[in-house]
Amino acid sequence: MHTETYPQLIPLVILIPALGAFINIFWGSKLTERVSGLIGITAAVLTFIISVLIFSHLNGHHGTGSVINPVIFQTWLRIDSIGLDIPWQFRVDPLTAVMLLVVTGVGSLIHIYSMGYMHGDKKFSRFFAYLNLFMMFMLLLVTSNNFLMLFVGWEGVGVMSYLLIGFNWDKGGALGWKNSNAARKAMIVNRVGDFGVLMAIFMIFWTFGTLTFYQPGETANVCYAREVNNLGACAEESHSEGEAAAAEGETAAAEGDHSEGETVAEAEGDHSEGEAAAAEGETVAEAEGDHSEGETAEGEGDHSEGETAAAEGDHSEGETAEGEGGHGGEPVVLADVDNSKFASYTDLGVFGQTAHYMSLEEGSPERLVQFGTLALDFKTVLFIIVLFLLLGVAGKSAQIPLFVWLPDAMAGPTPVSALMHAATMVTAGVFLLIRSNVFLDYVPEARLVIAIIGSVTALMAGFIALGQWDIKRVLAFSTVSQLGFMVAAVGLGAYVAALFHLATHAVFKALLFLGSGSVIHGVEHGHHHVHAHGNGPGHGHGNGPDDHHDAHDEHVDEAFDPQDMRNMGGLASRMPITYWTYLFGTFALAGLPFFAGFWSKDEILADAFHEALEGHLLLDNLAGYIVLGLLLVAAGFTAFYMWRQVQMVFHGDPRTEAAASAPESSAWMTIPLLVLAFFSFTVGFVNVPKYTPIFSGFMGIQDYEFKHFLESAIPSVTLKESLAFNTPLALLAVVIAFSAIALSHSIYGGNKAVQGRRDPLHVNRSTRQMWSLANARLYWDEIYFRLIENPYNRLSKFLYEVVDWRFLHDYFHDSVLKAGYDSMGKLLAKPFDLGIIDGTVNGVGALVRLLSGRVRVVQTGYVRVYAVILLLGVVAVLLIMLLPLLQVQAGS
Amino acid sequence: MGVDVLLFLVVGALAVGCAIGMLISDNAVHSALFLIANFGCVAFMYLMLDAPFIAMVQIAVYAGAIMVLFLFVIMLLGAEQSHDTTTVTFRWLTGAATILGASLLFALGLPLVIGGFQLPETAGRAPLLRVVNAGVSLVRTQEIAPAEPAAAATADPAATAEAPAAAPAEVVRFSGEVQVTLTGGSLSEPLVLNNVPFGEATDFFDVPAGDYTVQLLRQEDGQIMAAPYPLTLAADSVTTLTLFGEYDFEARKLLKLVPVANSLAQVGNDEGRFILFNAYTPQTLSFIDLGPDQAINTTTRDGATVLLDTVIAADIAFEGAPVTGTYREGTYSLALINSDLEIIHRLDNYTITADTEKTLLLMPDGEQPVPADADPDSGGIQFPAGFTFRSTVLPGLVFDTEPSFGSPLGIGRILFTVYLLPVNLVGLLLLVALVGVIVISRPSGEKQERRANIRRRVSRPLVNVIAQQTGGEVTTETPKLGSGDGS
Amino acid sequence: MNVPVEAFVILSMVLFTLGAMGVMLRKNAILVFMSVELMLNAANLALVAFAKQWNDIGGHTFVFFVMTVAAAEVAIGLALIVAIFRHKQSINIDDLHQMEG
Amino acid sequence: MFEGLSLTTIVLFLPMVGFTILLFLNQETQKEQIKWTAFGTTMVTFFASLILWAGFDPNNPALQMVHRFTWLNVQVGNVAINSDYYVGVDGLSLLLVLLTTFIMPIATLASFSSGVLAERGREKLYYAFLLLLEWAMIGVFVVQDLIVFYVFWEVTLVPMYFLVGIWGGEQRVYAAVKFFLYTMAGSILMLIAILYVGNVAGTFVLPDVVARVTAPDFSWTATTAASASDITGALLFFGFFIAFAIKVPVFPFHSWLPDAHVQAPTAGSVILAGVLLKMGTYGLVRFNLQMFPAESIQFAPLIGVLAVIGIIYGAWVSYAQTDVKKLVAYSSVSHLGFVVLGIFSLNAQGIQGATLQMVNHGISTGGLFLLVGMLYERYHTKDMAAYGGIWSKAPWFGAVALVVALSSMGLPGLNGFVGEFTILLGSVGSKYLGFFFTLFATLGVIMAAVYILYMFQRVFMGDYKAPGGHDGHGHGHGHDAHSDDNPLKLHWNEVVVLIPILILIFWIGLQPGGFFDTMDAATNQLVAHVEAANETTVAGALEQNGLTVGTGTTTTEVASNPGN
Repeated sequence: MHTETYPQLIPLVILIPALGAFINIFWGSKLTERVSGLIGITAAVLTFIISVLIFSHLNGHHGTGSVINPVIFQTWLRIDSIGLDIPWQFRVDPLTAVMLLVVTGVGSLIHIYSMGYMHGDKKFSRFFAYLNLFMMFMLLLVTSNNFLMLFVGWEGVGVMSYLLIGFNWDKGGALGWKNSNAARKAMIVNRVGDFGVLMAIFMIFWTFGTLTFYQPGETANVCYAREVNNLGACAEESHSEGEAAAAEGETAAAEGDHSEGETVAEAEGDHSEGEAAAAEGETVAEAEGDHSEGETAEGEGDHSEGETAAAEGDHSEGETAEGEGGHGGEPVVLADVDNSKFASYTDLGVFGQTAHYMSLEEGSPERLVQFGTLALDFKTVLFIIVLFLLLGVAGKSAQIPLFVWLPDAMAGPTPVSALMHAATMVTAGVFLLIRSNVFLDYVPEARLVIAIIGSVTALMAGFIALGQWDIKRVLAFSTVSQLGFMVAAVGLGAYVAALFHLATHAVFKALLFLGSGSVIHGVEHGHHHVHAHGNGPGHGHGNGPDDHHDAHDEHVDEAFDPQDMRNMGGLASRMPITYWTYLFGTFALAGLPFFAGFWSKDEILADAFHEALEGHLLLDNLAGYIVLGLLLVAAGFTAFYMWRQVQMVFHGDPRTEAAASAPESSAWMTIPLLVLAFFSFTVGFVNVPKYTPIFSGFMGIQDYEFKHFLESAIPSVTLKESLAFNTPLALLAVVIAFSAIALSHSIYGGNKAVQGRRDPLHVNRSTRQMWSLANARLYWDEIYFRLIENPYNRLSKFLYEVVDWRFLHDYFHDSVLKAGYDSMGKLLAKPFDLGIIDGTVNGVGALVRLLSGRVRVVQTGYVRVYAVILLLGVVAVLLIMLLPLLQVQAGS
Repeated sequence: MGVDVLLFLVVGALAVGCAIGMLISDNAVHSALFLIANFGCVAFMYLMLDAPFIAMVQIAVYAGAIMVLFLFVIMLLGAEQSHDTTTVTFRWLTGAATILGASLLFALGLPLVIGGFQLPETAGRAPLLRVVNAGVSLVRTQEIAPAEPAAAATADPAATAEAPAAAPAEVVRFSGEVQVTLTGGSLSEPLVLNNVPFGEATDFFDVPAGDYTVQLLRQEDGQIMAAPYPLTLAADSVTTLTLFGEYDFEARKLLKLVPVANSLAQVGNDEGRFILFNAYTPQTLSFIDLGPDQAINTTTRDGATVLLDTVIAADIAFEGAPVTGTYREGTYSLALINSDLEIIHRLDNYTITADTEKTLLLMPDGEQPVPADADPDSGGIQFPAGFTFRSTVLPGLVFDTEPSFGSPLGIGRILFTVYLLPVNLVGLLLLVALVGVIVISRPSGEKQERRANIRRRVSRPLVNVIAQQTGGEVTTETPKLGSGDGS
Repeated sequence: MNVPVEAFVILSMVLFTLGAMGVMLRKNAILVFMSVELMLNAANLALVAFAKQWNDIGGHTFVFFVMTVAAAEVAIGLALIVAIFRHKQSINIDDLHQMEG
Repeated sequence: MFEGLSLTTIVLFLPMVGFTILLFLNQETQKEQIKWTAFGTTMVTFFASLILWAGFDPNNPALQMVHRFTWLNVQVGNVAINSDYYVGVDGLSLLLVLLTTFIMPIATLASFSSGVLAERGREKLYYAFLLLLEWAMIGVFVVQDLIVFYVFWEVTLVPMYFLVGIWGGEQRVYAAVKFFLYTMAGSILMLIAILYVGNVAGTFVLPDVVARVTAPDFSWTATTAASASDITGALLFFGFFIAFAIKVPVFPFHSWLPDAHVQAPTAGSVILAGVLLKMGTYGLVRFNLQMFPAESIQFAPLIGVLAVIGIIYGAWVSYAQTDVKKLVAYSSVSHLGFVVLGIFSLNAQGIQGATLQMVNHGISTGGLFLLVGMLYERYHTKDMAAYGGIWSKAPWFGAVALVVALSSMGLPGLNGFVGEFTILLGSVGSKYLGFFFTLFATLGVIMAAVYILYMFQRVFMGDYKAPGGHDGHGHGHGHDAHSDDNPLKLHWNEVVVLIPILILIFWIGLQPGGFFDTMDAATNQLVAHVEAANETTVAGALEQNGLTVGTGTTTTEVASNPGN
């Protein structure tokens, strides 16, 4: 199957995890642990393979992204009369490819890891079902071609995090309740974020008339497309504010380009034979537990088996295939390169239209956006949209106001934390920002806000991480901090740096989480081992699946928290693989030279520095300096708390028997650790900047490979000349890192952290204040509770009891209506009813008796009297009849 | 003062007297007799009012049957000494009675007084009129000046209109349709009879009685053909207006109208009546029954031929007044003969039905141009041989034989046709009354025993006879009225 | 015959009134009946008079009906009187006043 | 009378056929037959309405399958009353008829296993009332004549009054009476309005009235010319509006709803929530918008505010509930607040979204009530404190409840979201409501999540509490027919009842196209009709209300939103 048709496989990416989940949900209880696990893993690995295929296609062809329509469920929200048409559409372009790789790669590893980790859990199949569903939603989010489909993935991921965080809700008593509370909190905070995205979506729709990113056949980065097809360079005009002049230079230059791949693939009968044959039968069924009557492509089942056979063993994701794609193919016409083939700009996608509007000069009526009664300039509308998006990102990627849910989310099982709260889900926010980079390009003020929030979050999270005892909570705050880095990078306009850091962070943070998972696993084992020693071996390992689980709450009956670093120590010798891989992760995170973290973090710092120096606007310079300062401090914190963690967990001697007898985790868990460790070292080399002393050109690695790859998706990338390797800045970063580690070593080295379960910093008077603040997480939770949760509850109770029930229901209904009605009734009854009506009736009766008394006398009984009366009557009648005659007579 | 008025007064006074007598006399028998006399006077009144049958019945039923019954009962109950008992109640009753009587009189009399004593006189039956167009005439073609309106034609029915002198250019026989207009009388607008065809008659239609003038016009061009002709129609009369041709050239008289009026009187019992017009030949005709041999049989008696067949109607003069004749009903062969006994026209096996009146119009047939050489003043015009005779039998008026007013026949007819139901009901009523009388006056057996001990005080042996029959014991002293010791 | 019809009507009126007076004044039941007969007769007279006036035979038929009814009435009335007499031995209508109101 | 008989009349009178059959069945001996005839009739009606949908031509905005004959044409004094039996289906009403016929079989089937019915007996009466109710409801949706509409509108009250009154909860009589009187009071105003309209327009047939109303020189006060101060139109508008508002219920009039819902039997509250509330909103669309376009425009902002308050107030109050049925009841207030907001955004998205949201609300809230009913069957109390950890014992029950809860919360991909999204989209771009309406309305989305998840957590998560209460007073539920191994095991009819709801939730969620097409043409015609009245009065109305008309009322070639 030649590479052109790989993008066709995109719908499979959604379908396969859905099918896996479907099987696990319905037949999970029947399948054994191993089988359902394998199904989950095959689904994940299959998607990974497809992602690799797509990546290789895009990498080789310099092809700009293409829009793929699903075979079956093409239209979703369609009201023809008013032009509302939001289809299920996929967007395959380098940005998607990178995210696909990250999500599926890390996802597959975590699937494998959780085979081991969740071993023995009675809801094993359900866990895998949820993981697959999560993968499906995340991929839906990543590959969508319009905001609404993205939003479906966005909320879907939110729901899956709700289910996964609350996975252990059925633990008895308070622990179960804490889990479900954490899940509910996560969901609600996410919903607050979703509120922002929803509002942004409304405004986008009313501004552009459509929500689609790129219409089929539209090119994202016109300048790149021209260069690649050597159709003459873009009109190089000063891109001071970073306005991508991409779209306005519609000069026509005819030249061939082999981008027929990108043409719309609506044509159902795509002629890809072999594995893509599944395309015919596939259906996009992204709803989890989809037992809807829609044809769930039973045929799919057999297809996937065939696939896995090929990739079963090596699941080596075949390193980023650098090979140069062939340049052959017929000439590309300029028209379909620079979007002029679309009749009017309104046919373009959202980003194309933005470019057009921004090209109009300020204040022209064209730029006026009409909102019902409101009319705003396009730029202000864009600004509001970006702010709303930022609110959404803050909710999802745990930035300053809405990050509170992430630490609590650690209540979920560790693979969940690793997958969702380190690698994939939390990056969705950053992905959204990167995806809508065209918006950000045109509103520097908005980017400033983003940068500030990002960097402040990084610093704040780093600081809090210093004071945490729970191994996962430290990592959680470190994730928040690193996300802060990414958001800051996006704020600076360094999208590539942000994406690169996202990728590397996903790898080594997943590594750290899985490492911590295996540590916790080990400690638990140790604890049980020790604890169970007393009452016979039987109790030990296999039975009672749930207690085997990582009960990680302080006041669990055994009052032993396997996750609390104070109960660990000296595990290096016990769990070598975990130790070493963990070290790799720590070095990568700390940004020691030549580890992944170093390259990506340095990239961000370099961009910040560059922005500080050459930023055209005052804003940019200022932004640059602030961000650089904050990020450097944050980097320092990062290195410090990571080393603190390594010290407390691995070095020194074990502080509890559990730690002493913690066994190394099973193969299922260690292999992914090794793989991740390998990658956390090598993935950095993807984006080596120019002229780096050793590595530029090392082993045939071109510099800025990653950036070149992304150029076709992100317009502003081609404009900025790629920065040279900024040695002084790099040195500074390295120095900070090493000094932080040294400091941390000095404080926590050699069992110093042991004294009476109190952190040395806490002990040391000068830093006590600082440390307790960090430990208490800057009192965020308390603030939240007092400012939002409590008033909300009290007000709701007040509204219900007082306003609704007592006022509306009782007072208004009973006293006003009913009382009024009753009183009116009484009023009417007494005077009116008795007095008047009865009076009249009785009166008539009396009158009749009176009269009849008189008349009775007439009946004498004598016939003659009757005769007289009769005659009297006759005479009377006659006279009456004659009356008219008389009158006539009298009258005439 | 007419004799009848005088008669009326006498009998009326007698009646009132008897009535008063009846009221006053205290002996029941006397008052009964007075009543009988009263009935007699009333019967006489009926005779004056053309109600002979009712009078007889009055005498028979009222005076005869009812009063006899009264007398019988009076005698039966011995109630003739109706002496007033002591308990005279209601002293005020007599006063009230008189007042009431007076007011009754007043109430009844009032309308008469107000009405002014005159009642609209009897409205006889509306007169019937029919027009027959036998108009064979010679008409000049050029314009004939219309006759000046017959202002003066009031009294003399046969007033002839002076036509202006215009030389006849060319004589043409006219036998087309005629328009007759009737004006005057109590008609609000003129009665117009359009296109009365030649040789036909219109139907009978009733016209309110009164004096009219008849205007004759030719239908196609509305040319006046005759002078306006005055006509009076009396109630209960049937008038047939016949239009005849007229030949007097010099006088330029064109047409004359001959009204034939005859009363609605019935034809004799089983006889049919004929009315004959001769508009055909100047000779006088007569209408005879040829008898079974269907030929004229004549004998000569003292030199003159004598017609043996029965003559229904004789000497029907040309355009003269119509002649009527009546003949028994049956089928005969009739014939019209002229003065020298030649049969002009035969009507073989012609049936005559009783109580019908037929009109026989003898006319030339069709439209024959009068030869130019016709000699205008040859005295009577001899029609050329080419003429054929046509007799058209016009539909007669069928009279229902009107029985005389008030006769038993009349009443009977009405009673048993229109009032059949009431008669039966009344018959039933009488039957019921009969039964009722028997039941009421029959002394019931058991009631009798129960009251055996009650002395019956009946003075007359007749009473005793009843008592014996009914089982009560016989008493001798006279019954005291009024002091009944009723149980 | 030119006696105006009004004369007959007046006569019948007078007779009728006399009859009515009779009914009211006389105490003897039989006499009451006789005055009723007189009233009926007066009515007949008026009927016939008008029949002549309107030349309508209907008047006569009606007189017949009146007569028959009168006959029936007399029969029944006298039967009653006989029955009452047998009972009360007196036909003075004043005695018959048990049906007091 | 019978010529021109159309399918609509057949669908309308099918329930009556069932009703009559029921009359002849014997209450004691033939309990089974009664149940199955009732269910059979409702199914037959459902299939008939499906045929109706199949036969319906979506791009013809006019009334279809019309059956019309004049049944009242009398001249009383100088007043001519002519009203026809005029029945027809168009885009707006077809979906609601389908919803009615869809909900009824479910309600009937659900009451097969209803404990209250078994306990209080009189099944025949119960099912007869159900069929009568169905007949009246379909009547309300298909009838086009004002008088006949009013008749059907009142008839729906009677069966529901008895359903709640006889088979309801503890204070059922109080609730039934209150429900009856509230709606009756409202509809009195409507009656007056109907009579006035009938009199002025000379006829009671809606299309004719509408035609007359839109005539240029028409004014409600037959005598005086239409002056700015002429408030008759407004009074009439509010005559209708209040009657429908009480039924919807819009914010201030809603205090009957919690009582009615809490006390109604399961089937009763499913129907009450599923269909009866929609009669109010349908009335708004059918009568208020069509007959009083100018007034609708004039009062759109006011009603919009009420709707938004309803959304937020409903959501907020339901969070404080302990009685789960009352929680769902208040959630209906919130959901229907969305519908009213959609209707009065007076643009195509808004109205279509509103109509679809009516159907969605019917399904998801109907589903919620079914689930709550099933819990009540087992726990015999509606207090959430008595429930707990049900998901652990009844996984399927929990899963279905999760899906239904998410759908009612408005999770994208499920049916709730499609409706809400379209409504909010419509309200943003509406010329009469504005951006801030949407802002606050969308807050409702968050609060919906709050109370739904709170309910889900309290009922389905946490420690398992067996039926009969865990706090010791658990007197043996002797009669508990299903107290076999797992008290929460669903009966066959309960499962069968839930499946169609799930199917529809996903179907509308993923492929709402079919539904939107059905009502597309009719809604456009309605919007055009309202717009027509806009040109004439909007300037005046807006000035009157002190709203400044947007800068460029003339739609310049601006990034104009595509057809608001």
